[in-house]
Amino acid sequence: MNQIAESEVETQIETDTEAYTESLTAPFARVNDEWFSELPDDLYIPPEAFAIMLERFEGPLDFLLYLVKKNGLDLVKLDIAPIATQYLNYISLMQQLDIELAGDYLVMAALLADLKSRLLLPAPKSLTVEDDPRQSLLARLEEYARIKQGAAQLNDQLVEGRDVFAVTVGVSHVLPDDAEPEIVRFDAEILQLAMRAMLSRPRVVEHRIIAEEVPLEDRIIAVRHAIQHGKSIRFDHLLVRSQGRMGIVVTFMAILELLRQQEIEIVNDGLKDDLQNNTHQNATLLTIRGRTHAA
Amino acid sequence: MIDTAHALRILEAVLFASETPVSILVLRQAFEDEYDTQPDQKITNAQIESWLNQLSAKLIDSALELTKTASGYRIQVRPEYARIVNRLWPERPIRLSQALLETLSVIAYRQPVTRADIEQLRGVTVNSQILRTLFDRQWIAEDGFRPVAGRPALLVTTKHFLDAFGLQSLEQLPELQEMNDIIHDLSEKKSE
Amino acid sequence: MIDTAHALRILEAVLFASETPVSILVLRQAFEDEYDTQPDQKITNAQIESWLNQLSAKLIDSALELTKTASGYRIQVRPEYARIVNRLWPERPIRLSQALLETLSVIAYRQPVTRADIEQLRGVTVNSQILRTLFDRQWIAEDGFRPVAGRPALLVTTKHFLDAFGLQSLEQLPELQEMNDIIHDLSEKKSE
Repeated sequence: MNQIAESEVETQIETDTEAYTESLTAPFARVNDEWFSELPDDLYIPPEAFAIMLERFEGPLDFLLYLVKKNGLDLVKLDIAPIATQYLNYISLMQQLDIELAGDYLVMAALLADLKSRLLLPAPKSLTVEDDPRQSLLARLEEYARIKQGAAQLNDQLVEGRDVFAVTVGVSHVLPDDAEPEIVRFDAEILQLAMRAMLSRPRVVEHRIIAEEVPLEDRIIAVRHAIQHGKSIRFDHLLVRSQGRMGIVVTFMAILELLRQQEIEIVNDGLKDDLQNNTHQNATLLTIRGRTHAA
Repeated sequence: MIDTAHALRILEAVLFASETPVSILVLRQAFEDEYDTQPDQKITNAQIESWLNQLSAKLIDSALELTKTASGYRIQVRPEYARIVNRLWPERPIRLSQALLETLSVIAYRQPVTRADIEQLRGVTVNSQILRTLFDRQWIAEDGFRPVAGRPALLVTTKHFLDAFGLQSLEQLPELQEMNDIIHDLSEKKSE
Repeated sequence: MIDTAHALRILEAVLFASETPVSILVLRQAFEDEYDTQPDQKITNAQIESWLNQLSAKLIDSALELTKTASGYRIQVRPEYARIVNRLWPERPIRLSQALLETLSVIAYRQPVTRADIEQLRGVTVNSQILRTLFDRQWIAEDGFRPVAGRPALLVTTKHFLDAFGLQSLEQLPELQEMNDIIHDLSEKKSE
C-alpha cells in the first residue's frame, strides 16, 4: 500500500480495503457519507503499532502536522479537508481497535468533523477570510509548527545541567569531626513540617481521559436512522445505556453535526422547563426531527 | 597598581565559589572591598572585562570555560568534558522531554501566556508535572494575571531560564521561522 | 599511553563538577569509562595520585586548592581568598528553602538514601545546588553505595547536622507518626 502515492488516499481505497473491512470484528462505519467511505492508507498496522505510533506525537496538532507533511498538501490553497478526513479515519479506526485515546484527540476530532461539515455547506455570500474555518485551523497548525521548531532550537542550546555543568567549589574549611557545634541552631520541627508537606502533597498522576468506544460516526448513523421519514425523537431515546456518559456526549455531538448539515431540526430545545418543577416524569428534553427535504 | 595575577585570583575565588552567575557589579564590589583604602583608584568595568578575558585565556588549557549569561559570568565544564560527568553520574544530567520543551517554547516565545494559552497552542492539556518542574528549576515564574474571568496567572520565563540556556537576553532566543517558510515546509512533498 | 594534559582535564571535569568529595574509586571509574578499549592498560591508584599531584601544582597560581577529606578529594577556595567570598556573600549557605528542607528531611528520616530515592519521594529532580549546600555545611555525607547498576552513593546525615538542629541523636528527630496516618488515610481513600 505504501507504493500508492500518498495524495491518492481519496481514491485508492476501494481496491484492497474490502478484505480488511471484513476482517474487522467491529462493524466498520462504512456509510454513504464520503468521509467514512475511505480508510487510512497505512491500514495493515497492527493495533499495538497504532498505539505506539500515536505515542510519538505530542498531541492532535502534532499528529495533524505529520499528516500534512506526509501528504504534501498545498496549504496555500487551504487544502485541508483531506487531512481532516484522514485524521477522523485514524481516530475512528483506533477507537474500533480499542486503542485508548487522550481526550485531546477527541476534541480535535469534533473540531475537524465540524470543519468538514461546514465545508459541505454552501459558502455564505459574505465569507471573509476570518470566517473560513480552514483558515483558523491552518493558523493553529502554523503557530504550533513554529512553537515546535522553537522547542527544537531550545533543545539545540547548550543547556546547563545537561551539556555544560556550572562549577561551584566550596569555601569553608573542612571541619573536623570534633569541631565545636555550629552556632546557628534550627528547630528540628521544621524538618518534620517539610516532610509532612511533602508527603501530603497529592501524588502527581497523569490524567488520561480514556475514550470509550463510541465513534461519532456510529452515533450519526444511529440518529439518522432514528429520525428517518421526518420522525421526531427525544434525546434520551437516542442514547444507548451501555455507552455511558461518553455516549451522551458523542450523541449530542452527532446531533450538532446533523443540525449543521441541515438533516434535522429541533422540535423542543428542552430549555423552557423551570428547573425547580423539573421532575423525571415531566422533564422536557431536547427533541429533534428529521427534515423531510434532507436527502 | 593592582597586580594582575592577584586580580585574576580574586575573580577566580568569586566566580568559582558563586552558586549563580556573577554580575560585573558584584565583581567590582569584590575589588572595592579588597582595595577600599584607595578610593581614587576606582576600578572600571572595562578593567574587569579585561581581567575576565585574561582569566578566560588562563582556562584554555583546562576542562573549564568562562561564559557569559543573562545574569553575569559563570565558569562551567566544557561541553566536550560534560560527557565524562554524564557517564559518571548518569542520574544527574537533566532531561528535557519534547512536551517540556514545547511548553517552555510557548512560554519563552509567546510570553506572557496563561495555562489556557499553552493548551490552545499545543492542542493538549498542560501536564501539571511539567509546569512544576519548570517552576522548580525556576525557569518560569508567574507575573500578574490576565484581567478576565478566573484571573488566570500569566507565565513568563526568568533570568534562570536564560542562564540555563546560555542566553544573555530574550533577544538572543533563536528566531522562529517566518509564516511563509512554515507553509512552505509543511507543503513540501515527501521526497520518497 | 594516556596524555597527561588530557588526564588532568578529566580530573578537573570530575572534581569541579562533583557536588561531593570524590573518592579515588570514582576517579578511576572516570578513566576506565574514557579508556574502556584498553582493558590491559589498567589505571592504578598510584597513577591517579600522581596526576592529582600535578593538578594540585597546576592550581598553585590560582585561588583554588585541592584538598583531601575523609571521603575523597575536593577543590575549594584557598583560605586566604575565602575572606573575599565571605565578604561578598556574608549570609551564604543559611537560606533554608522549602526544597532544601524537604531534601534534608528525606535524608534525615529515610537514611541511607540515594539521590533517586529523594527524587522518587519528592517527585522532582534533585537540585544539585541543594546537595552541594548540604555537603558544604557538612550536614550530609556519602556513606557507601547501593550495590545496584550505577552504584549510586548512599547519603546520610552527620554529627554537624545533629548539632545544627540541636539533636543528640537521630532518635530525637520529631516523630513522623502522624504522617504515617496521613499516608494510611490516603491509601484508604484510593482503594475506595
